[in-house]
Amino acid sequence: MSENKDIEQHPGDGHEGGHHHINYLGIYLALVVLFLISVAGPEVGELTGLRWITLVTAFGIAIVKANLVIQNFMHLKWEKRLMKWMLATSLILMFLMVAGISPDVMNHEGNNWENIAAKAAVERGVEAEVEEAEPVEVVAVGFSAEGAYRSICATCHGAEGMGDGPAGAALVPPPANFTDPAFWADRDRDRIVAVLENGAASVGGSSLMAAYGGLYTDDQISELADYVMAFAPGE
Amino acid sequence: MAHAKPLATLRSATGIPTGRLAVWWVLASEVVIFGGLLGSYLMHRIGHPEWAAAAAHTQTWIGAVNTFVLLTSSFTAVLAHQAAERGNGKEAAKLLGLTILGALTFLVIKSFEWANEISHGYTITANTFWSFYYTAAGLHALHVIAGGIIMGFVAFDAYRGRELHRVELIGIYWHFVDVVWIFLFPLLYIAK
Amino acid sequence: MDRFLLQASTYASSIDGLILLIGVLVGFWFLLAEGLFFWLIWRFRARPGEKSQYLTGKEKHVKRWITIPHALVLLCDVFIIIGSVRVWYDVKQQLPEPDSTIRVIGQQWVWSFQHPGPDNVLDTDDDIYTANDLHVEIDKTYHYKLESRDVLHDFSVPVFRLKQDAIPGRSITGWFRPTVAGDFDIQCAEICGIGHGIMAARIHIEDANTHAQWISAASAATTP
Amino acid sequence: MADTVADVHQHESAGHDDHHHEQNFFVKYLWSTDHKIIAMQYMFTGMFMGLIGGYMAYVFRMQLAFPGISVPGFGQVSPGEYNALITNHGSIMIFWLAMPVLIAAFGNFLIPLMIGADDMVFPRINRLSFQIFFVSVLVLLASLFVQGGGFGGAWTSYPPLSAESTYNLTDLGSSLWLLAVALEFVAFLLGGINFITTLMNSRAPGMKAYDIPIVCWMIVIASILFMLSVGPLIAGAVMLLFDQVLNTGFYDPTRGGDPILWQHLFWFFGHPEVYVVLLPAIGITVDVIATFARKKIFGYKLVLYTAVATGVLSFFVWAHHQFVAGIDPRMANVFTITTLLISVPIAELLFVMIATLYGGSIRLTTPMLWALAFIAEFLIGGVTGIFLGASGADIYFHDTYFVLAHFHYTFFPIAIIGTFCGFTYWFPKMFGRMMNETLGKIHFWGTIIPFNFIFIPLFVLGMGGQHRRIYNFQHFPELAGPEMYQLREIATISLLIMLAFQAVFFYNMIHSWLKGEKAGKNPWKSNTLEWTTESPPPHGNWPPDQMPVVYRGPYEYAHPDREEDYWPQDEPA
Repeated sequence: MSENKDIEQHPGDGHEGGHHHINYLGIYLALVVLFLISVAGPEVGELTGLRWITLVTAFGIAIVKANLVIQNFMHLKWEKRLMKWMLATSLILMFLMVAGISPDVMNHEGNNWENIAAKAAVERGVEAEVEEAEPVEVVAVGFSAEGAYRSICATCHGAEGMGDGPAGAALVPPPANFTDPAFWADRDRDRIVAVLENGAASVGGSSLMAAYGGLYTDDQISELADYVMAFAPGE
Repeated sequence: MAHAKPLATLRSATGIPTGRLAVWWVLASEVVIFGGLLGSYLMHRIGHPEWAAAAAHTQTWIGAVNTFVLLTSSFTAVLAHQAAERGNGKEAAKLLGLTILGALTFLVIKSFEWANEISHGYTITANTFWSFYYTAAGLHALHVIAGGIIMGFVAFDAYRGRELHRVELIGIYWHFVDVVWIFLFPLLYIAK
Repeated sequence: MDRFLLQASTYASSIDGLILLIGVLVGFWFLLAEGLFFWLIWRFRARPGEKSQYLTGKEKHVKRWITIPHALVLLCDVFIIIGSVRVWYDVKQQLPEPDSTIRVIGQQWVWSFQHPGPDNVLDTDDDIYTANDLHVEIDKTYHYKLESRDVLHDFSVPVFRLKQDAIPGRSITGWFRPTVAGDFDIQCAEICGIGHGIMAARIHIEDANTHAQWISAASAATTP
Repeated sequence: MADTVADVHQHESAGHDDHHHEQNFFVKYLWSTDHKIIAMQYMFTGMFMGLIGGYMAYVFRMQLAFPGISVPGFGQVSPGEYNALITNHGSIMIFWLAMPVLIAAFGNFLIPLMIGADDMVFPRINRLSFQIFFVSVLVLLASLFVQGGGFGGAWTSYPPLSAESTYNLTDLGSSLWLLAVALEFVAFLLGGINFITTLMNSRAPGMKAYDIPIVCWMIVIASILFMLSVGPLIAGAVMLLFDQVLNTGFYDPTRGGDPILWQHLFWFFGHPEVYVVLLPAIGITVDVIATFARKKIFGYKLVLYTAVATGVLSFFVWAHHQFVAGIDPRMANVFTITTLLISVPIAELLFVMIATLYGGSIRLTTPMLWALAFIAEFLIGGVTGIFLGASGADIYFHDTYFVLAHFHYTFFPIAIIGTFCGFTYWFPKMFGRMMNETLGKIHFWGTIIPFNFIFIPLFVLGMGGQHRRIYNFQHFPELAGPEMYQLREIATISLLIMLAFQAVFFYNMIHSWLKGEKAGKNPWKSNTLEWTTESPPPHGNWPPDQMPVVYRGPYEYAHPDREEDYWPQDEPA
């Protein structure tokens, strides 16, 4: 077929208007100058104390620079209108996406909600985090081993530790019965602590027993383990 | 069939050569990838003024040098395109070689910069600012690496006077990589 | 809707009313479209020797058959939008003054509830903590503060027609006002791991006397 | 981009060989750059994955209807396994059945044939795209068998559940699942660019924009939607992967991240994704209806414009999946309005399809039955969507079985009915033989009737407040009543019947492939270009000196000036 056979041989002919003469060096120099201004921007901003100067030099110039590159180096200026529309569409979509998301992600409070953790993070500041790197715990106030057992463990393991909690009935394997001597035959306190801390799967048990190390401190886990040990039938 | 390429590749109903059309579509999909990442970063950055303290540890002058390197490599890429348009494959290959050199310089500087930052404890997990910093710059660096490798192939061909239109295609892609950096530079380094 | 499930909050009936409104509007379109569709299939089945008609759909009087329903659909949409936004505004946006406030905390795979206790103020020493049992008084307006300790959960009370995700790190406030006494389900309606299926709780809606009794009994039990 | 240039680069030398030499089996069927072979690779990989997805549905439906039994062919279903099953059932049916079959398989097979080209513009990228897709299949299947089991955080994969292995307990499974999805996206980005450029540039001489068959338009619009929507999710998936393996805190609220961000990024892709798979299915249906009603499409441009309008609107409705997910309640109002507006173009598309029937001469062949069933069933899916798009009603319906039944009433017509419709219609072209009509009709009724009996009970259960992803309802007294179990059992038994009837299809396919009646060039007397070449088409589709030239639009059926009731696009006036 003869149609369009020339295109491959003559790059550039696809442009409307064929060859065009651009002063590439001039554009490059303009880019370098703009770049220097954007680097100097923060200094000027600091000297004058006007923060907006930094923003203008940083992002305003970035847009100008990007435009210069796109129009001249990428030849979008001479490209078909179709392509311009297409690229514009993808950009506009991104702006609309950010507009749709920002009320939730950028703000830390809104209509009937607040982002406590984000506010805490702002409050805490970044340096503290780098030094301590301690995750904040969202633990309810007033810990007691009994309270914790009642509110969390008892759902499956039962208030008396017999593995008969209301939510436990459906589980396969069933929740452990702490009053069963057979259960304690091969278990010691370290194992209970490990299971509470990292979940039963960590010691080869059922993955249904979740990890609570993130929820309680080591001391609290230890107290809770003692509470559980107390169910064990006497020697 | 005498054509090495399918006839389909040679047709051009839109008037835009197939290769260039495809490159523009690739760029459109890249715009939304980077747009999603930078948009997420921007929203977090505005919501977390305390990140300024972390951003203060980025080294503006290294970023600035890298910006300059990329701008210059973009310039050599467009000169290569000009040479290819004139049919001068050897010249185009030489200029593409310079562009690859720019890409390598960029990557070397980048690796020194990262090594320095990591040795100061600013790793990707140090804080979410640093997570964004490494993810965004890393994604961009990945594009630099890919561009450099493809440019090697294109230059190899161009030197033998083959497939000269690809010099323009890789150039368009390379300018896009440059444009992404033009926005990353103020986002990560200047705005503190 | 109330045939399936009791309406036990003040806004349950307005949500059901909205569902009914939508049901009637789209039901009409649905029956019309399906009816027309099957009639056309029957009417224009292939008959030997009969050629189909050549219609492009470009002529104005033919196009009418699309544009008029099109406008009517838009009109129906407007009704639905208005109804929907009004209900939404009442349930989620505009909260009435509360008689009492509770905190609801989801975690893998337990609901814990923090009741204000005898002094009716949240976050004081006499708060009552329970797991998987929420006690509320009938005909009192409650605000809930919804939080999560680990992953996403969803506080769902079907008889209230209430549903709200719990998000770690956030506190989301909403309201309800029970109107029927009894024990009902609370579900977790957002997948939260393997125990999602056991994350059931009960809400106990009690009259004033029973509720007061429960408060005194519960606070007696938890006071050290 | 990387692949674009490198690929074309190597094409010169290797592509040459493909055209001339005797090829062994490996080169011909597994390493081919021929768009038809690649289409078949996608088609059968997709169908295979569909069977796996169906098997998963069977296992968890059995567990739901008869909790605790040992499911034949699986065994007892634990909660973790149940979650992994539903997660992977959803992902497979959307990402590994609907997309590869509707977009990749039909796109690859139809676009070059329908626009009169000899292949895709970048055949080697096309092959690469399938290879990446195939790797993604392997990774996904591997994720089911690693330690800890398959990922169980639902196909939406909301963090923090998906981000931390202490929460989801599937350390490797979730990372592999995410990797598989990401690879699949890359495959479809490459494929999509190929489809778009091919349609834009490689049309036969004389074929103007409005002479392109609707199905090609739809696949390309879908590819554009996919390309423009998937970017943010790719970025989001990289962040999620880093959260999983590098322990970053992008979605960890205590470290300055935000779990809501993922939901937005996911649904910014996730909602257009629905239209990505819907549009090709509509395109297939429109083409089949035009052929068997012997009618010109009622308003070709109308279809096209409404499809574009749907596509554009679909970018602005995403948060209706998140009404009660903790987004700011004020935003919900905006998204309610856009969501209900999108019902207008979709309703219009269906009206157009129904109007096309008017004045036709309708032949109820198997493909036509599938096409009509698409309209009838999709209408149910469409109207129930209105309930969910209205924020007020969604407070109640969110995450109940009503939602589940609704999207199965959209996705089943799309992925299953659309596939069968296209497959039975183009089967003669693909394999050169006709399918058995009787078996086809048995399969049709055996699929459609049970389908309705699966999901109508689920609508009722949803209205009764039954919510999703619960492996056993015994902890919810309101959901454990006997009448509810009866409904669940009806659904499960219907599913068993429906799955059993699929055997008829596979028997029919294999039997017709080997022994079916020979199909000529144009068994359906259709207008579009693919019917002007041999069945199956040879490599290069047409002899090089007989490439088709187009003189008219694709739907000139029953033109008053002509004796025959069809008028092929390439026949000179």
